[in-house]
Amino acid sequence: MTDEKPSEAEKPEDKKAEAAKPEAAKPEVAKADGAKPADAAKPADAAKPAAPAAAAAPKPAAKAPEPVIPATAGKFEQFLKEHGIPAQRLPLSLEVETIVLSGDVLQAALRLLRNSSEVKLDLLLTISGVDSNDTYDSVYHLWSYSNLDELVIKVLIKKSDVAEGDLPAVPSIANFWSAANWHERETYDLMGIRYANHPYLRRILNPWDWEGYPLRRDYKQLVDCLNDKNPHSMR
Amino acid sequence: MANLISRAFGGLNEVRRGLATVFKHTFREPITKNYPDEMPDLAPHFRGRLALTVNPETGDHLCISCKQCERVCPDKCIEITSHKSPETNKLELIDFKIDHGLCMFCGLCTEVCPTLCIINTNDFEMADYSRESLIYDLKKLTLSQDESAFYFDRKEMPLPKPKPAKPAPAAAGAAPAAVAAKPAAVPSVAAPGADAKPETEAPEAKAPADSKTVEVKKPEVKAEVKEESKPEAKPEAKAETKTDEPKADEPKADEPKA
Amino acid sequence: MATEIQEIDLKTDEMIINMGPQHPATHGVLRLLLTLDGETVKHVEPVLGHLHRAQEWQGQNRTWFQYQALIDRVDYLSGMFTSWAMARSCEQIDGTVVPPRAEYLRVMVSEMNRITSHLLWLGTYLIDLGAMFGFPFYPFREREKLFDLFEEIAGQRMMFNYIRIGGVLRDPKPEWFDKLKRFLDEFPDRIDEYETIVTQNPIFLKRTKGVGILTQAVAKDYGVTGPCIRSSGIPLDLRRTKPYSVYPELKFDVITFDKEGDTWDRYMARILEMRQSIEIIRQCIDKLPSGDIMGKKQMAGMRIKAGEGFAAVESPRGILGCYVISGGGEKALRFRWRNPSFCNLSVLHELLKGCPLSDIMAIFGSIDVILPDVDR
Amino acid sequence: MWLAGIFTIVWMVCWALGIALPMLLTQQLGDKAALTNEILRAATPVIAILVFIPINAMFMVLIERRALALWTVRKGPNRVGPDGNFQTAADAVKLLLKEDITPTGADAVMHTFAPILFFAPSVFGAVPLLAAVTNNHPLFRVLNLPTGIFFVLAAGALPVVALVMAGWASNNKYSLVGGLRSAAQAISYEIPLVLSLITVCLMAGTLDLVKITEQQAGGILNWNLLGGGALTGLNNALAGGGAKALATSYFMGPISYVCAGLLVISLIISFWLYLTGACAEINRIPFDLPEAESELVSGYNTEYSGMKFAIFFLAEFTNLFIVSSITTVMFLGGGDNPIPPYILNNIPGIPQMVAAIRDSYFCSTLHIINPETFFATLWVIAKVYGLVIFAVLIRGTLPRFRIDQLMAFGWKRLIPLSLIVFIIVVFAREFVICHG
Repeated sequence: MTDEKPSEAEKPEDKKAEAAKPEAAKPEVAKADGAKPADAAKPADAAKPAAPAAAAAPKPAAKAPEPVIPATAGKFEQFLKEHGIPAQRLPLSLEVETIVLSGDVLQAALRLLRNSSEVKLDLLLTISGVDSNDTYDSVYHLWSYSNLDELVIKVLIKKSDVAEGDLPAVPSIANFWSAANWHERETYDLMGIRYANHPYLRRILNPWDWEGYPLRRDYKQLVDCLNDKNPHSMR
Repeated sequence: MANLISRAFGGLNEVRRGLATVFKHTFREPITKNYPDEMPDLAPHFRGRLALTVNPETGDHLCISCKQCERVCPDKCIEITSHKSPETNKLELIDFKIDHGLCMFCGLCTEVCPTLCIINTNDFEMADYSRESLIYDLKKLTLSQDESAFYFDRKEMPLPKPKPAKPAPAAAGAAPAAVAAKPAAVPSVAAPGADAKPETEAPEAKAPADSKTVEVKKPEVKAEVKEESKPEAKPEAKAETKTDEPKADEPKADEPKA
Repeated sequence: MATEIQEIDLKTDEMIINMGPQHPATHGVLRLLLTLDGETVKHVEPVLGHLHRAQEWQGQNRTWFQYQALIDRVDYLSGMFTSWAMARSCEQIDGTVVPPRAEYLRVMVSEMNRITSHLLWLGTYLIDLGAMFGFPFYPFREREKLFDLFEEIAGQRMMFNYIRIGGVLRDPKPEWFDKLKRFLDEFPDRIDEYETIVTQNPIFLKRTKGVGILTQAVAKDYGVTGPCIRSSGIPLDLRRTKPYSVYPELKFDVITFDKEGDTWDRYMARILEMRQSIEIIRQCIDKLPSGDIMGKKQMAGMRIKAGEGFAAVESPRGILGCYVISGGGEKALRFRWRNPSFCNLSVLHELLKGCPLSDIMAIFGSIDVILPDVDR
Repeated sequence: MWLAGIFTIVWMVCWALGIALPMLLTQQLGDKAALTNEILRAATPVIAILVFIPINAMFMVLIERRALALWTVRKGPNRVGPDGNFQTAADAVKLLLKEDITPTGADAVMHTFAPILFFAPSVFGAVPLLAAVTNNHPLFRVLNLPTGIFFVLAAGALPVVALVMAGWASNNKYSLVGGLRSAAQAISYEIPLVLSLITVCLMAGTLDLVKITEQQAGGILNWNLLGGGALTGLNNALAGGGAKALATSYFMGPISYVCAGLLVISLIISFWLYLTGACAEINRIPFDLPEAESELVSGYNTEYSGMKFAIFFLAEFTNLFIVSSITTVMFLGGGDNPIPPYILNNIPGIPQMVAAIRDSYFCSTLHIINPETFFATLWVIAKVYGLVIFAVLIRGTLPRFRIDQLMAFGWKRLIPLSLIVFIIVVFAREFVICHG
């Protein structure tokens, strides 16, 4: 029943991942170097890696001081840039590469990452909406069925851009990636991010007549059972 | 055709093997217990009804009303009322309410308690007719002296010093550390449910009181068990005989530690 | 109506049946909106949310220490894995070093939990297939034995709250390992008994062989993980492909099938995983190092450094991920669960299209969906 | 073991209710006017059945639950009464006292009429069996029909209508699907059932249940299960007939031997066919699709509660009992004990025991027990409950078919097989002297 091949195939990769476990940024550097020669062919790209790194430089002090950022840009950022998709790499707080995309290139980028033969990020783990201080983020965690790559894609929508009484809009990828369907519905349900031209965008976890988006910071729940006395208690 | 016949016979054979395997169970002992008659043998760390212990040696209440459990409870089902006593300005416990209808028995309160006062007993039979009656107050929560001695022994918690008066945050971490500490291999054999059950039914209103009186004249735990078994209620007596074994070796078990 | 009268051939109507939320076989409270043509399923729409407990909201409003006690409820059949996913993501952010003994204990209890989860699946699945009087009690018998072991170390039988951020709660006594060994010795025979009754049973084969085939393309499209996709021939087992904890030091193989996975393959994959887990636990008992079991002090005001982390473990149902954003305070800024049941359930309408009514149970049961895990 | 204990209780009660009670009745009133006596004699079997069926169903439920508990390493019912033996009685009382709900929008008349129509056939269908299972007891001789098996089968075909009615009337889609399923299933499994029984009747050459039983008397080799009399010659030879007996029955030498073998095989097959078809007829696992619990909530009786449901429940178990007794009569030699007399009488002690019982108080003075019917009934009960427990074992093991697979199995496998067996028997019985 169990065929040995996969485990055999994984063996070297195991070692690498195992070695990579304790210190964070090393695999990224290795991968980036691995990707370098491909880039070196095109001098046009030579300038690009510097810019995001520079842009990234001030941020970590604000966000998370500990992790050290590799000077080189990430492999997937490079890859996207080669295909003419502007991607900006966030200073990573983990060994996972995090990329910020703008909404309009999201679909193209995901199509590319999923279908291209060199990076096959074909496992969409989850789509989560995050209510940051000044933005609504739609976060995509991409893994791969075939290799060990990970990628986190964030689409940030400034709260200032969202019109009053309107929902932050992100293009939906559910029409070419079925895994996204329910995740987008859930994010719409809980975080109130509207996924444009989603096939069937309606609340999935909450009842259809629920008001408000519970996971937002500004959501007022009817009874705050943590701060005032628990209403269900008979005390 | 031949294939068909062979398939049919193979299938019938498989069915026969299945039937035989099921039939084998005719000669196996039933694994279920008829529960109310025989109580399950619960693990010492089983997270059952919450209760407050008293110091096994000296019968004084262990709670110092530091309110850590009230703060940590995810359900907010604990409510402590206390006041600073004028003479010794220490916090003094007035009332201690736990809404067991709301508690989810996560045991976090027992982990943060600096004096090992609030514990999960092995009792799980709290069914009652109204939700109000599930709110246990200080009297219902406080265990009698020998009960707390039994649980201190069973959970292998270090016996508290006679004057437990340090709600220092340093002690906060002590609780899990103490519980996680490698225990002395003392297999506690007494069926806990069996004696936890009558204890709840026993009128605990007078438990702290008379335990104190007893403790005045007889400071030694082992003796006063015999003493108390007589005055207390009928169901208690049966329980005492069971609980004797762990208590009998309890002092010997503890002296090396302390 | 008028149009139907003009029809020459027999015009059949579609029947809409509302299966669940209260139905013997939709485990928990799933509601399936079935459109039937006779007994053939034309369309099915799962309606979720009957068990929604706002776990993510609670994660953002409880302290780390409090929320540890709550996450066992996310997937109540494999509480160890939910705790582990949260603990791993928090340790990623915090840079906590987990002592090796704790890691081994984690692997042991998680594999035990995998066995219990698969055992319950086995029993309920046979109930779904109609053998509801005899067989289902046998898996529960062994499950109870494991629960007794859990009760000794964790304090409760299902809501363990055992794996903590930075380690495990309690160090089991030596007798506990003896009991576990005794169980591991007798358990393979029990599995053999199950297989004697079920695996080659002609009726069982009829019900499961070639039913609900999950092709690799569909599985990848819907992000299916766990035994379902392993039985479809994709060797995605986090314990091997992205090894975490001490799994690299343990010897076991990813269980995959060459052909496209049908219901019987999913059944077989779980049976084999149970056998595999036994071996893993045995190895752990042998290799178990001594030492500390808690790398981070458990206290009410526990804090996690600022940052965000995503950690995943291979739960009995697939990749169980936990995406945490910490602001450095006592509470998380954002908790996000990636639940395997949620993603596996989204493929259901593809599998059920055009199958008879009886197969709904065979297929829905075989992807092993836990409703609290779906609705959170 | 307690199973044996229960079993003896069951048998005693069956005996008391089924035979002794009406017999006492008639003998008390025997001195009255001949007219009443005749009327009562005619009425007693019906009384007997009406009293016997509910009690018996209760016992069967108890036995089923006990056996399932035993095989699932549980304790069975152990609260009500001594060792929980009154559990089912308590359940019956509870069911009778429960509120009788007719759902809104249901067809009240049909909804009420369905369980009655479901239960009635199992009562009057059982009537002609009485004479057969009690070895032609004087009380029940009245009921013996020359076409007994035919009547029983006709009665057994009726409940399908009731199931469809119940499914339709209770205004519930699950019930409707259940009812339709039951119709389709019962019709398609009626055929192999009847064909296998016809095979037996062909061997016996009669439709009379009592005759069929009497033919099979004298040891296991005479039973219809083993060749329907094809082995009678062998039996006689063993009994002392020697080679002459063999020669008489197997008159065509080797051909006859081959045919005898064929008959044995084909009748065993038709026995299995009958069991399968019967399982499907009375909706037991693995053929319980009409009330498939995991698919249709409870099938046709989803909306039933209280007394109506109790009647359904009762009728199901009664059907199981009747089917088992038909099997006993048609295949397992009715009240005949498997050990042939020429062996039995040589075992020391047995004849003395029989004699002792014959002279005992019960037989000689008050004529409750007359030996032949007594032992016959004992054997019948033993065989019938053995079959019932076997059905329970099957229920505890096998999963359920799918409806289309069920149909395919019925039409593509069972029916051709039963036809083949039938034809084989038709030709083979020409070369062997067998019953009828």
